[in-house]
Amino acid sequence: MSTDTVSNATSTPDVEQPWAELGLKPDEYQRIRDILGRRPTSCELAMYSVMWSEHCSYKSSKVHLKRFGEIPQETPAGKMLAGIGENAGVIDIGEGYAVTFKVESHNHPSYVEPYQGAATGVGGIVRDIIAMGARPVAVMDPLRFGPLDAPDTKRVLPGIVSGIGGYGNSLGLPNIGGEVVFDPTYLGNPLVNALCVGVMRHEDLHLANATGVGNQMILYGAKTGGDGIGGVSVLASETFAEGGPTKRPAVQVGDPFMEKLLIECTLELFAANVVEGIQDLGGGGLSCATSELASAGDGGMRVSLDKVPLRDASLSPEEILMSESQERMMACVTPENVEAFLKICEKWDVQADVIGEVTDTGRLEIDWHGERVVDVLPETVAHEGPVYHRPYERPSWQDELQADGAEKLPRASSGAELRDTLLKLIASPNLCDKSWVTDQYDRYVLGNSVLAQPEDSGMIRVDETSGLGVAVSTDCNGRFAKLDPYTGAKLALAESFRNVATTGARPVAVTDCLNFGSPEDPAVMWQFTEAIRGLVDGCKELGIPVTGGNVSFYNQTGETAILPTPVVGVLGVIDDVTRRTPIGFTAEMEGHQLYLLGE
Amino acid sequence: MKIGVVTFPGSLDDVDARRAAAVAGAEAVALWHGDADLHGVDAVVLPGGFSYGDYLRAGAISRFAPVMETIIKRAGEGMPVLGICNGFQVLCESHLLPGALIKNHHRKFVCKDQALRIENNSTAWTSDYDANHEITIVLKNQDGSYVADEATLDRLEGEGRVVARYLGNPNGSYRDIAGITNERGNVVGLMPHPEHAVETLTGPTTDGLGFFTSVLKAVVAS
Amino acid sequence: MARVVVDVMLKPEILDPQGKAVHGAFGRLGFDGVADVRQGKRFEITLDGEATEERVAEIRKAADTLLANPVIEDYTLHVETGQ
Amino acid sequence: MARVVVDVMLKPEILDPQGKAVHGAFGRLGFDGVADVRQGKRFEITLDGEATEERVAEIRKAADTLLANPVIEDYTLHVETGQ
Ligand SMILES: Nc1ncnc2c1ncn2[C@@H]1O[C@H](COP(=O)(O)OP(=O)(O)O)[C@@H](O)[C@H]1O
Repeated sequence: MSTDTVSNATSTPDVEQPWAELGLKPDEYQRIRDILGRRPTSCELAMYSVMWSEHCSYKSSKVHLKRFGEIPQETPAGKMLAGIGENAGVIDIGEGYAVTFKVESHNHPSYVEPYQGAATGVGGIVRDIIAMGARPVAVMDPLRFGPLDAPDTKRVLPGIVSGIGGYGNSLGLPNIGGEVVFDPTYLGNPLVNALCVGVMRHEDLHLANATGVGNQMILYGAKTGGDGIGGVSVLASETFAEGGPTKRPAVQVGDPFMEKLLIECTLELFAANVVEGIQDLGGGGLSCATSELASAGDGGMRVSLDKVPLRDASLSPEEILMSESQERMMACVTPENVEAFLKICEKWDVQADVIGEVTDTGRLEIDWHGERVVDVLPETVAHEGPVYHRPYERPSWQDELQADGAEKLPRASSGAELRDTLLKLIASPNLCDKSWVTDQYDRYVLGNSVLAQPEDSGMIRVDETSGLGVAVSTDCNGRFAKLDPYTGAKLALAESFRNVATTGARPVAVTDCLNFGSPEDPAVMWQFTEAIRGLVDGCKELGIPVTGGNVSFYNQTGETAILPTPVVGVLGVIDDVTRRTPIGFTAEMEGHQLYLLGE
Repeated sequence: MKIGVVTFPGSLDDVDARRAAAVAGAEAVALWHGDADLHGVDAVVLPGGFSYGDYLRAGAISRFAPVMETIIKRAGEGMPVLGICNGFQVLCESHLLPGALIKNHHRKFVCKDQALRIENNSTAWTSDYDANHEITIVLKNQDGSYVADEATLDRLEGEGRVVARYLGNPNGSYRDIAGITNERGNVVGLMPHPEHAVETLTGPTTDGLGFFTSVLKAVVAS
Repeated sequence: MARVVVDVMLKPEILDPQGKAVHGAFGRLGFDGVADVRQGKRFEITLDGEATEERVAEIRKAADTLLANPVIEDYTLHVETGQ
Repeated sequence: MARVVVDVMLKPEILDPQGKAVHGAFGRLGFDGVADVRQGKRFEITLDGEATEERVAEIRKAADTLLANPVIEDYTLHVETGQ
């Protein structure tokens, strides 16, 4: 197949393009044509289709997420140094330190291939944190599964738990908390949410942008393979006929060793002050990194795609743009610093290649062996995707559901019945001891885990001298959220807030992972908007902002959506971790008095 | 008194080992796998982690690092060397210690507070413990099961070279072995992590500190 | 007693971090001229009796469902003869 | 391009937890008549050129020092012909 260049696209306006196969709607394809004033090249089509997907563009949720902006953008501890829109939110915690934290989902990949799906979920969130300039210091993993005794849970759960452990343990990040919850609605759609916390000095904060004409764009980390580009392969389908099909794996395999090198290498690059802007490559791969870095910058960007080191030489330029190969980062570096940059990468055995530079054209221009295959305004790819106002409506069954109150259930009427009920409760998978999961996670590495399982919040010491630390908890009760998404979201927030507060830390900021069914279902969309309304109101009442998060839609099996699951993570600050309050009743507490607070 | 801690690509508990050395009163020195120079240290710790991802066999690739050549030579001359977890695996792969470490018998990573009995308190790293001292420190690993042939195991037992034994075998190690030493008692390999039990705030106990205070005395005495 | 061997390898298009690490070590140790290394698993299955056709078919079924993960791995199976 | 295959297995006297687990799973899934399962590693090494005698000797050296740990493992090596 000959390369579909920009001039070719201009001279062949009527070529049929596989936009529908790439998930674009007719009006979206027309909009791309309007933006460009011509048909897109196949590379441009690939970029737009990926960046305008639900996952990258938040097209169904954008209008609602905006409401988080109504919450005052101050935390009780101080300024927010970066908020929604950056790779992760950053909060000033005093003494010159800042923390960044974020939770993200990797639900669908974890169903297809539990071990690798969960592992690469951890990998992705950790790269978000390092891209901010922070050292990752802890991870957490809110999980949801179908019934414990269902056959598919036996396939899914062990893989997911060992994937999270396998990746996090190999990175040397303590796992300081999470959730393990079972409900039938998650049977065909488990939830794997991963949270990472990072710490940095204020001056180390790095934002994702490419500025400064002549600055060099360096791609570093793993080589690019055909990972996760399933649908885009239609663009290269003619290559298949010629050279025999090179299969494009839908599943990505994580390489935690590579990621550990990437962490240490990146932190050394920051410390050496040789990076201007930086971005991790996650969903959307190079399409996302190039268009987002360029549109956040003040100029344009030119990239030679043939300079991208490949694991599979048969990849087409469209596929290289789409590849979601893990463990890659992209940095903007001044020409003087390129040599020092490459040297640090070499020390860590990390491949690094200059693949482009910042220009003054304001355009994102991508070449393939000297021919121009992309020429677009980067904002149109990164930020001007479609925005949907999806219909939403309180479902007709909501009243009936709410009327079915717990007070109608039979009560235990004897001591023996009460005993049975209690035993049933504490033996239930949702309430029982979770050490069968958490013992597979390293909670000690880095030597700063002040609280981890079975505590209500994890707590990490940030400064060994002053004792400054942070506490984080994640919570959500999906059954509450189904009964009343507004109150359910508030309850998730309140529970997480309480869990942090009871350790002695002061809650200061929120991250959230909104796991819902299909946004095309008005009932689900209603749950979603209600949950956001609940979070916004709750945050206003508590005086803490939402600093970032993630939306995961289409979590459903056939027509059955999962329980609405707005997982809330709250972060708190504690001046002196030696004054933390652990849970439980230990021998040294003998003689202490017990109080019940609240109504 | 300087204790060097080697960082291999994929080392994870190197910072913790340095912290533990400092808590014990030593000066901790970071050593780099690619640098054969030991920078004047008096003892070396090979820390825990997943060097080179443990993708081939735990410790198999690290043992070829330039720094290991010097360490092997100096260990032969009597310098104290402690390999913790992945470090123990590197020592076995380097043939500084006999036997090998294979996957836990339950095949899972395990992280728990583990009780041990110190069986040899005459090594460079265990002299601060009493004979048969029972301690609880952190165990966390994937490939922690110590194996060797019967003759080797008999020899280790006969020569008193089993340094520590598990109380309740967590991983299928032959004869409950948690740690061993070489003939001379200067090289010790230990699967559990003493460096994670040096302060009560972040560890289960402070029982691990003895390894680091022991070596201070050993170095001063020599 | 017969032996059936099942060799399981990651599909060629899937990243093989283990093979990559070994390949890297080859380079550092001075073993040159190696274009690629892939690391997989080998199962040696000893049967109680003969490797009849049905028995081998059974093992093949086990390879499909248990020994290999068809999402990311391929396998080959052969009966080992004469040792 | 030639391919050298190195198969590494734990020595028979060393307990093989993975093989044992697979054996157990065979039983639970109703695959009977399996006497033993051992799990090892398979390395497929692709050479840049021909598998000359010296090149294969080099790989053998790599197998001795790197790919297998002689304390617990044995290996076999063969050059794969005609694919
Ligand atoms: N998937 C997980 N990963 C890490 N820690 C977890 C996970 N699930 C539960 N935990 C931890 O185990 C402990 C008990 O969990 P759980 O029973 O859910 O507590 P609670 O009901 O008090 O929230 C908590 O410390 C929690 O953080």
